[in-house]
This record gives sequence, C-alpha cells and structure tokens, in this order.
Amino acid sequence: MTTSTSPYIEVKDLAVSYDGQRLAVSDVDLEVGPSEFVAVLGPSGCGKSTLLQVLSGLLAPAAGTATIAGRDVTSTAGAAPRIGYVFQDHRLLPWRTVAQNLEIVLSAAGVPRDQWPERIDRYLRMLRVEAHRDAWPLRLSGGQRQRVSIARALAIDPAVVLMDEPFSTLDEVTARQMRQQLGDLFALRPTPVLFVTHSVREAVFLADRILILTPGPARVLETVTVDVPRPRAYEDATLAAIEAAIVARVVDLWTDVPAEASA
Amino acid sequence: MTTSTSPYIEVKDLAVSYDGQRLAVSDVDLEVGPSEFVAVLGPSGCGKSTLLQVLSGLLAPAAGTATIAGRDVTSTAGAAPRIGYVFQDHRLLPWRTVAQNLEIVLSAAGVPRDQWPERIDRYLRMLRVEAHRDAWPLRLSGGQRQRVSIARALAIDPAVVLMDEPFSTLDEVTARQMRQQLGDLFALRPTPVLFVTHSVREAVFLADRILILTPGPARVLETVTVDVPRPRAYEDATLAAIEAAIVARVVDLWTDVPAEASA
Amino acid sequence: ACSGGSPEGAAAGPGTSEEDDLPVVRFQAFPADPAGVPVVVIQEMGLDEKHGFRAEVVEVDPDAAATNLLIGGADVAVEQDGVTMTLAQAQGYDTVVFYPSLNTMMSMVVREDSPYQTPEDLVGLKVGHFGVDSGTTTVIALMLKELYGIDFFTDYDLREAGPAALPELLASGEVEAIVDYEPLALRAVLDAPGRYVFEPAKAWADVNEGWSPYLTNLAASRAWLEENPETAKGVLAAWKEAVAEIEATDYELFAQEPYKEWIAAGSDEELEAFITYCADLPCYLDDFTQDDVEQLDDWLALMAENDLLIEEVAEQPIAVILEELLP
Amino acid sequence: MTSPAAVLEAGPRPRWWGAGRHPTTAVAGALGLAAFAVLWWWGSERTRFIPPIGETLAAYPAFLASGIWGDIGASAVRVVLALATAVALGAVAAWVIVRGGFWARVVSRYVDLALGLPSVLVALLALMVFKRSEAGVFLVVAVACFPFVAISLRQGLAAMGHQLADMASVYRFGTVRSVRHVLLPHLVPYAMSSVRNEYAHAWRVVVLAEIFAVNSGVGHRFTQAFDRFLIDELVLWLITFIVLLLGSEYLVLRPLEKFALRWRGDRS
Amino acid sequence: MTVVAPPGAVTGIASPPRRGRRAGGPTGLPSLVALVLLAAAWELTAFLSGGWVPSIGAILGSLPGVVTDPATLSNAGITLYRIAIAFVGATVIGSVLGIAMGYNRIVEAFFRPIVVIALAVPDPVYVIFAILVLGTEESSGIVALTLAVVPFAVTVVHSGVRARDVQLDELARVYRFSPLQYVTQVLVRQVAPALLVAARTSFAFSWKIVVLVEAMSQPLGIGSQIYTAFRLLRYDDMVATALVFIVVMRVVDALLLGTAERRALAWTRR
Ligand SMILES: Nc1ncnc2c1ncn2[C@@H]1O[C@H](COP(=O)(O)OP(=O)(O)OP(=O)(O)O)[C@@H](O)[C@H]1O
Ligand SMILES: Nc1ncnc2c1ncn2[C@@H]1O[C@H](COP(=O)(O)OP(=O)(O)OP(=O)(O)O)[C@@H](O)[C@H]1O
Ligand SMILES: [Mg+2]
Ligand SMILES: [Mg+2]
Repeated sequence: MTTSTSPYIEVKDLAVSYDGQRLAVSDVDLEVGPSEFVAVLGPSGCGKSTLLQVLSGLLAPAAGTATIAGRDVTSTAGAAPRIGYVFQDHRLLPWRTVAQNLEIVLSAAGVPRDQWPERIDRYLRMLRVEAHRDAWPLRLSGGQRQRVSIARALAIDPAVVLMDEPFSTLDEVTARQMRQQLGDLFALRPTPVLFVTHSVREAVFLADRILILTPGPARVLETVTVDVPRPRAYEDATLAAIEAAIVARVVDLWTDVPAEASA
Repeated sequence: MTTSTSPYIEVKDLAVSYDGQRLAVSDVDLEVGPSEFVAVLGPSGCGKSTLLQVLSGLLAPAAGTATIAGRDVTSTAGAAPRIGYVFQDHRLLPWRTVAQNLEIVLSAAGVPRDQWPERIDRYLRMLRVEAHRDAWPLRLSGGQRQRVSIARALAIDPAVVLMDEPFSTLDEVTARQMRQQLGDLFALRPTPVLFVTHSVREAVFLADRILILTPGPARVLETVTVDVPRPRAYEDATLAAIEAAIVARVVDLWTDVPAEASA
Repeated sequence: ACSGGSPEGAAAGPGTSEEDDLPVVRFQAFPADPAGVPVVVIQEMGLDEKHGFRAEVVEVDPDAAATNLLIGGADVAVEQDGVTMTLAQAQGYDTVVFYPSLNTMMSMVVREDSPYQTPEDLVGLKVGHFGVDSGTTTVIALMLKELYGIDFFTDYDLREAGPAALPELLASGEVEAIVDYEPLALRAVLDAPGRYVFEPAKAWADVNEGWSPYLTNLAASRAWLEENPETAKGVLAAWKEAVAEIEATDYELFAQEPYKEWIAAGSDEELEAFITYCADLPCYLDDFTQDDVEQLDDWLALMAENDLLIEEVAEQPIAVILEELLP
Repeated sequence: MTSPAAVLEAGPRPRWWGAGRHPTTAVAGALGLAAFAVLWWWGSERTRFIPPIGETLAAYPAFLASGIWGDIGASAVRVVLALATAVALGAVAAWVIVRGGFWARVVSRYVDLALGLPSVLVALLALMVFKRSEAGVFLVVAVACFPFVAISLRQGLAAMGHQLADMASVYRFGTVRSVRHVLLPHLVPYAMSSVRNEYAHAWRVVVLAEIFAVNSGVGHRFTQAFDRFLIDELVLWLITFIVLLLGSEYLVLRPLEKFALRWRGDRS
Repeated sequence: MTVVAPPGAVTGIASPPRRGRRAGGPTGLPSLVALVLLAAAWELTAFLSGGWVPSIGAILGSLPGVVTDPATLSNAGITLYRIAIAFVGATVIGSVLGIAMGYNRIVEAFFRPIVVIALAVPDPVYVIFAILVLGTEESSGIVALTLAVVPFAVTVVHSGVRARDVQLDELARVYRFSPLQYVTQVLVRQVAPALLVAARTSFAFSWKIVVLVEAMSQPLGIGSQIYTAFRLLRYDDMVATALVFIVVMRVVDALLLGTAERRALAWTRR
C-alpha cells in the first residue's frame, strides 16, 4: 500500500511567499500515491498549513506546480477532484447546526439527498459527536468542533483528504479512538491522504510515508517509509522504535536552525 | 512543593450549566496550593474550558463557590488577583502587532513602562516568536499564535496561571522546549497553575498533582500526585510509568461511559 | 452685493443698528422676486436713512416665508398675499397687508406654434403648475372658473414642478401649457418660444373696474405696525419713493446693477422683455385706497366661496390703509 | 455582477482580491470618473438644460474666485460639528441598545423615531424653535444623522462576539483600554461606513436646513441658484459638492480606513 | 475572524460579562416611558418656542380630523406605494452593487467615485433633474427617490461585505459550494446584519425623501399633505399628519424588518 503506480498528488519545486517577500515554503517536492497515506511533520510555523492551502487551490504559489490527479490545482479551488479538507481552525458555519453543516457540503458534493441522514449519522457517530447533531457550533467545546469538521471532510467521500492537525485538541483517549477509526476507514477505502500532525507517534501509526520538513521556509528534509503492515497497534514496539528514531533525528535538526530565521 | 498551607484556588461543589438546562460541570471540588502546579485531564467536551472560565470570572456557576486567594471570583472578572489566562483559542487582538498585544496587557497590569521592552523580549524569546514581534496576528501560523498567547499570559507576572491546552498545536520538538521552559520558570518562581491538557505525558512531566475528570458533566474522578522531584526529564522512566498507569485507567473510564451522554 | 443681509442681524429681534440710532427694519423677500427690487433701491439710494430706519434684507424660502414672518424672522414682508394673511388670521396671528407690492403678475403660457388660443382649448391637456395650493395657481384657477367656467383642478391634466422648472417643461414639450409668475412666464415666452394664452391681470381688470388681485403685498404684524408707527410710515414712504424711482426710468433701472443681479434674468433679452412687460402692466402700483381694500375682501370672499385654500374671510379686512391705522 | 460565482469559479492567479496596490484600481477609479463625465456630456448633448461639461469646467475657476469660500466654510463648520455630535450621540445610543435591558428599549424607540423623521419636518420645527439661528441648523443635521450612526454601530457591536471582550476583562483592561484597543478597532469598518454616509447626508441636510434658517452657507447659495433656476450656477455648486465629497473620500476617509485596517493584510 | 456572537454578549467591555442576559422587562413599559419622556420634552420645546411649536393638546386636537379625513388614507396609500417601490429598488440595487464592490477591487474602484458623486448630489437636484429628463409622470418622482437612496444602501452593504470572514469563503471554495449555496449559506448569512441595516437605511431614506419629492413635484401623498399643512400655516395638522404616518412607518418597519431580523439572527441566540 506504499507508493504505487503514478502519483495522485504531485508537488514540484513549490515555493510560496506571503506579501511577495517572505518565503513560507521553498522548493518542496512531494508525491502521494493514489492510495497512500502521507503524514507531514514539521516545526510550528514551517509552512505546513501553507502547503495544504496551495494544494486546495486557496493560495497561489510563487513558483512550482501542484497537481492532483494530473490537474493543475494552483489556479482554482474546486478544479481538482473532491477534496475533504480539515482546516486547522474548524471553520464551521456558525449559523447552521452540526447536521446542517454536513448537509450543505453533501449537497455541494452532489450526494443524493436520501443518503444524507445515513451518512451524517455514520460520521457523527464515528467522531462521537452524534449527541450534538442539532447544536450550534458556537456551543460546542473546542474538541467537539474539530471533530465535526473532520466528520464533514469525510462525509463527502472525498477523492483526496487534506488534514491539518485534526486531532490536536483531542484528549488522549478520544484521539486514539479517532486514529483507530481513521486507520480503519483508510484500510477499508484507501484514499490519498495528506495528514499534517505534530504528534510523531500519530504519524507513525497512521502513515505509509512520513515527510519531515525543515524549519520554515519548509523544504522536505527527509522521507521515512513506515513499513509496518496494517492493522497496526498504537503501542506496537516497532512503531515506538520508528517514533524514537524520528524524534531523535528532528530534535537536533529542528532546534539547530533558529526556527524563525526566515523572518 | 505539593499541597501546602491553605489552598490558593479553591472550588467547592461547583456546577455550571449553559442555557440553565444542560450541566457542563457538576459537583467539582478542587484545590490548588499557593505554589502548586495542577494539571487537569479530561475527555473532550467534559467541561475543562468551562471550569477555567468560571475561575476567571467569565461564567457564573449554577451552584457552588470558586475562590482565588480567598476572594470569590464567581461574580466579577478581574476581582481576583492578576490572572494569566491562555485561552483555548488564542484571542489575540488582530489589529495590534504581537508586541503591542503584550504591551496592552502589561499596561493593564500596571507594569511600569520602562520594563516593557525587556519583558516582551524575554517572553517572546522564551516562546521563540521574537522574530514575529511586529507581525499582525493574522499572519502567524496556528502554533505561533498560541505561543504569543502564552507569552502574553506569562508576561504580566501573574499571581495565578490558567492554561487551556496551551501546547496542543505545537510540534513535538517545540512543545518539549516549551514544557521545559515552563517547568523551569515554575521552578524559579512557583505560582499556582491550573493547566488543562490532553497530553498525559505533558501533565505528568509538569504537574505536582493531576486531576482526572469524568466525561461531561465533569466531576473529579481521581487525583494523582506526581511525587517526582524537579528538575524532571521528559523521558524519565518513572514519569513514563505514571503516564502508562493513568492512560490504562482512563482508557476504560472515558470510553465506558458514552462520552456525550449528558446531551 | 444686495443679496447680503447679515445673518446675525437677521437672527436678532428688531433693534437698532450700531453706527447710529436708526431702527433696523428687516425686509423678507424671495430671491429673484421683483418685489424685492424696491427694497434694494431703498438700500442703494439711502431712502431708508432718509425715512428714519435702516433696511436689511432677509432672503426666505417661498415655502417658509409666511412662517418666517409670523415667528418674527422679519419685520416686513414684501411677498405676502391676501390668502396667506387670511390663513394667518384664521390661526390667530394678526398680520395684515398694508400696500400692494406687485400687480397680478402671472400668466398662462403655451408654445408659440401650438394651436391653442384660449384656456378652453387646453381642456384635457397637460398643464404645468407649481402647486395646487400656491397663490398663482389658485388665483388663475378661480379666474378661469369665473370667466370660462373651467375647473382648473379637474378639467386639466395637471403636472407639478418647481416654478423655475416650468418654462423648461413647456419648452421640452412635456406639458402643453404652464401657469407661472413673472418673470418666469416671460422666460417661457422667450425660450420655448411661447405666447400668453391667458393674462389674468388684464382679463380680470376688464370685468372688474380695472382691479385685479395683487400677486404680492407688503405685510407685517399689526402689533409691529402699531408699536413702530413712525418707522412703519417711513417704510411705506421709502417704498413709494423707490417705486417712483423705478417708474421714473420706465423700469430701465432693472438693467443696472445691483438690481440686475437680484432679478437674475436668464438672459439680457429676457430682462429687456421683462422691462417692457413691467412698463406696460405696470408691475408696481402707486396707490392703495379703501376701494382696493374692499375689492381685495370681495376677491377673498370669492376664494372662500369656492373653497380655495380658505373657508371664510377674516373678521376684519386683512388689508389696512396705513394712514388710517396709524393716525 | 461579479461576485459569488466568481468566488467559486474564477479565482485567477493572483488571487481575485489581489495583493497590494494595483495600478489597475487607479485606472478603474479614473474610468469611474470618466463614466460620470461621459454621462454628463451625453446629457448635455441630449437636453437643453444641462450645460456642456467643457464650458462648466472653464467657468469653474471664476466661480471659485467669486467669494464662495466663506459660505463653504460656514457650512463645513456646521457639518463637521453636527456630524461629530451625531456620531457621539449615535455611539452612545448604540452602546445602550446593545447592552440590553430597559433603557435599551427606551433608547431604541428614540432611534427608530429619529430614523422616521423627515428632515424637512425637523427643519421646519427647528425654524419655529430656534428662529433664524445657527443652533437650528446644527440641531437639524445632528438629529438627521445620529440614528443612522446608531444602527450601523449597533450592528458592529452586535457582531463583536464575546471572545475578545472576555479576554479584555480577564486581563483587566478597564474601560478606557477596552474601548481603545478592543471596541474601537473592531468598530472601524462600521464607523467608516456610517461616517461616509452621514458625512454626505449631513451635506444634503445642511443644504435643506440653511434654506429655511440662515442667510449664509452653501445651502443658502445653492437655493438661490435653484430658485432662480440658474442651471449653470447650480451645476457649479454641484461640482463643488462633488469635489468636497471626493476630496474627503480620497484624501481623508480612504487613507484613514487603509491605515486602520492594515492588519487585515492584503484585503485592502 | 469576525465571529458573530449574540447581541448583548458585548457587555463584557465595561462591566463583567454575564452571558445570556436577555433584554429585560415587559415590552410595553419601555415604550410608555419613551412616550412620556418624549411628551415632556415636546411640551417643553413647545413652551420654549413661544407657542410656535404646537402643543401636544393642539396636536391631539387635530389628530381625529387628520385620521378621519379620507384624503389622509388615500394619500398614505399613494405614499406607501412610492416608498415601497423606491425601497425595494434601492435595496436591491444597493445590495447588488455593494456586494459586487465588496468582492472585486476593480468594480469597487470603478464605482467608488460614482457612489461618492451620487452621495454628493442634494435631493432637490435629483427631483428636478428626474422631472426634466423623464417628464412629470409619477415614475420620475420614484426614480428620483430611488436614485437618491441607492448610494447610502451601497455604502452599507459594501462595508458589510468587506467585513466578512474570508475564511468561510475559502471553506466554500474548497467544498465547491454552488453559487446559490454560497450566496444563501455563506454570503447572506454573514452580510445579513449589514443587509438589514441597508434595508432599514433605504426604508428610512425613502420615507424622508419622499416627503421632499411630493412637496416639490407631486400633488398627492402624505408628503405634500404635510407640506400643504405647513404652507397653510396649520402647524398642528402638519405635526399630526407626520405623526400618523411615522407611526404607520414604524409598524411596517417592525413587521417587515423586525421579522427578517429575528429570522436572520436566530442562530446567535443561545
Ligand atoms: N496570511 C499570512 N501572511 C503572512 N505570513 C503568513 C501568513 N500565514 C502564515 N504566514 C507565515 O508563514 C509561515 C508558515 O505558516 P503556516 O501557517 O504554513 O505554518 P504551519 O507549518 O502550519 O505552522 P503551525 O504548525 O504553527 O500551524 C509562518 O512563519 C507564518 O508566520
Ligand atoms: N456556549 C456554550 N453553550 C452551550 N453549551 C456549551 C457552550 N460551550 C460549551 N458547551 C458544552 O459544554 C460542555 C463542556 O464544554 P467545554 O468547552 O468546557 O469542554 P472541554 O472540556 O473544554 O472540551 P475540549 O477538550 O474539547 O475543549 C460541552 O459538552 C459543550 O458542548
Ligand atoms: Mg498550521
Ligand atoms: Mg476546551
């Protein structure tokens, strides 16, 4: 289930700058296969979110190309195949209830109306927020909002999943369940996933490959292939070993360079 | 450095409800000594943020009392001693630069103006965002914003520190540095701290005592005293053992009960 | 220069000017109204000082003019009509007219090349006016009813616009005829080009012993007249003298500054025509007798009878002969 | 109309809301002005009463030299003072209304009432109360403008959210700091739109109020031209109003707005 | 960034926040207090004006006459009709233009000077030019009215659109909301408060300016009735007529816009 056939997501020589001056991402190359789960690790502020924004067509790069399924995505949001994007901040529509927030993306994705209730139920249950179905987003806790946002991204059966620290504000137990669920879902229906996280263990547990980025402006420092068969166990010793290796590697690299040198 | 003399923060029989119907917190008792670091662990949506809001005077409880330094804080925000509050969302003033955001709270806290530059420098450097001194908050990455928010809370030399998942969106390496810094700072100048987190290891590493909450509405399930002398090492085996014990304990408890039963 | 009048002075009550002890009299006038010209003449030729007062001009908006006089915004108005004074009387304000300022200077104008010869030809057609409750419109309406049996308000297809815009409307063919006061009607005659189809002053005078209802009059509150008898007499004397000055030049005075600026004719041609018109009519009147008072009362009674603006005439005549009021 | 569809489908590079200053916006602004000039030219060709644009502009310097500054100054003082009062009143009203409770309802009744008062009526009543005086003009303008400021600021206050206010109270900002650093910056866009509107509204109302009440100011002069139907002079006055408003828009309001909202980044 | 929260939540600024405070008290009492205070102020004004401003007694005295006059009813109908058209026209044009300007810098830059010019033109000029260009038909008054109101609506909507949360736009783009969905679910909901203010502004201006339009160019309507009363020196009738119609307008405003407001902002109530 590692890199296979032609890459589904392909980024070449990508450079992004805000205000036309500061580089946030420089010279990133990356590939995600058609059924590959790729995790992205990088120090805070290195440009991970920026990368996902480019891939979703929200931000135009200063240089380089980004394609999904062969289509250039740097010009228009929505040109690429259906994307499930979990934003770093939740971005729920505050004037729609939780269920309505899902309905609207289902409708936008052209999912037939009769499938909605089943899907909404399934994903809200999977994310364990089914009790808040009819709540307004502003009345949810931080973690609950994040989970709704994940449910939304998954509910549309996306062709590509982009996740920006989706489990960052979840407690250990919930996060483990979620990871498990996400792993199962991916095993069941492999989809190209680009998964930004700051938890090394999480990355190791979920990903086929892990991209390690440098401190900003981001470049790919290293690629780690996690050759552990699925299903995996969170406490698995092999995973722990890989995690330890990665941590040991990055502790130096991410600290050596002054993280904010780019400014 | 564990519970000593009379408690500095004291919460009794606290119950909080939104809309006057759903309980978000029920019957919480808790004490924090004058130089005690207490971590709070609880499943997502159990009422941790709600608890901090009550302590900071933002939310009126339905029942019970909450005092800081003997003063009732349930009636007015700002009645209690100087509080450094790291909100779960950053809550920076988007129209003030990073440095200005700190200046405003320093001025509000009555810190003499000639001390500002030094303090701002110190804390921005500590949180490793000194390069973004003059940036607008909207142009920072998620983790950078959170760090500025922490710097703001610490810069005023607070009498009490309330932190709501302050390191949740930081990468492993940065988070470790931050934890270390916070631990050092606390060792240097012990202050009552109530620290909400979802990382068990983080809690074990930093806290004198850990409160474990039930799924919402929150009650205190258990108190774990971390009797490991400081300075502690993050990879310390004793800490790992305590972590494992807590995880083992909560995995059942937090999953057994349907997390959202309260709705 | 003439359009001045200090705002501060205007705001203050009647008083005396600073340089000398002469009482200040504030005259209110419409901008561009020929009724104001004698006041300007009074100022320019020093007739005010000669007659023991100092004249100031307060320019007022036509709509708020009566109110301005009533609230004391001016001492003497030069542009009030009998109907308005009757209304004021009915509301309990004792204001009176004491001398005519302008003759029946209003007309009905059609385009020159149009086939209409009399007001009757216009029945059913678009006629422009500037307000069904305006003095000009009601006067013409009553005359048309009396002379032709035409109900102005229902027999014509009425179109309302500001008085100054009416000539444009006629010229552009938007309406077939307009009723307007002078010199705006004259402007229509020159610009459209047009011609008079009904001249009230002449038409009414023909059947009423040479009398026709004045377009405007000098007016003041009875109390002011009685409290300032000498000044009031001075005002009237100065007015008469100013009118005489104008008539002595056969109205050619209008062509000189600052009167020319006051009148603000659309063109020199229009001004020439207006001078001719005035000299012919004539625009200003030079006597006011008990007979005129009665004629005015009869006219107002006719208005009341036809339910035009007023329901009944005032108990006392609204016009007074100053010499009789102030012996 | 460009918008919603464009948001979704177009999105050219660089982003459709652009980055930094576009020379194209200056060109577009000039085109907007040109469109107005063309409309005018077309009007003067087609009608007999609109004077040709060239003649009018040629006459403008002489008009400027003809002693209109005193009147403009008089009116400008009235407008600015009344507007300042209206903004203060409107801000207080909005504040009371958003706080809720009994007085909120009382005050919002007055805002509603003032919203529904025709300026002509207020001007006439002011004439009766203040006779012919400055105070009347001032009051008319203030009464006409304040309710619009109030509803606009009320909208801004209601849109504020409690997050930052909570932060301010935890860090004990106190009233002055809260207002200065939290409330005012948040209200900038709302205040800008209402100041922009009410400044223009104030000029319109001052024209009306001066008709009735005083013998000075642009309203008085404008009415003189209007009553005599001196179209040429009327148009010169119109140009003056336009210059006044364009000047304050491009020299004061926009730079101010740009400065106050620079934190929002590239969305001007 | 603009998280919209309940009105009333802002209480935190000066005093400690107590969220969920409901605007208190019965509805009637504040109105009554407002009325009494207003009446007192009016009487004082009437007194200070030396009797020129009609007293409340005089106004109440002329009210029955005004209300029972059949002309009042038909005039009110005519005026309401004019206001309705101008209001709808101005709100629609203002919203479309304001939204377009809020989204596109070029459109904004193009229309900005035009809007400022439109703002600069005094109301009477609109009226007179409409008559001269379009003739004396009923429609010219309505066109003048609409033109005079539009720029205000544009400004309000424009700034509302600019203050929106761009992050939600991005959400809509990523999840490929259809234009309709975008408009109804993202745009309108965010801009709703501004649209309401714009509607309220157009409504108020329509009514204010219609008085002038009718006074200047239309023989019928409440505006000309008010003006006629003034010219005929019946100040009490003038105020009474205005009062009647102001009440009518308040009712319409409350029914129409009040309901819309409650609907549009339901989600903010906790
Ligand atoms: N809108 C913006 N304008 C200018 N600079 C920005 C903007 N957004 C982000 N940046 C800068 O770009 C860099 C990368 O930001 P990005 O959000 O991609 O980081 P990240 O890797 O997602 O970090 P985190 O883990 O903290 O979320 C940061 O240094 C940040 O300061
Ligand atoms: N404003 C609100 N109105 C109504 N209910 C709310 C509100 N805020 C939170 N809640 C509910 O109260 C409960 C506790 O919320 P709280 O934010 O305290 O959780 P938390 O422990 O901080 O969770 P997390 O770890 O996800 O941030 C949740 O079930 C949430 O749905
Ligand atoms: Mg990020
Ligand atoms: Mg929380």
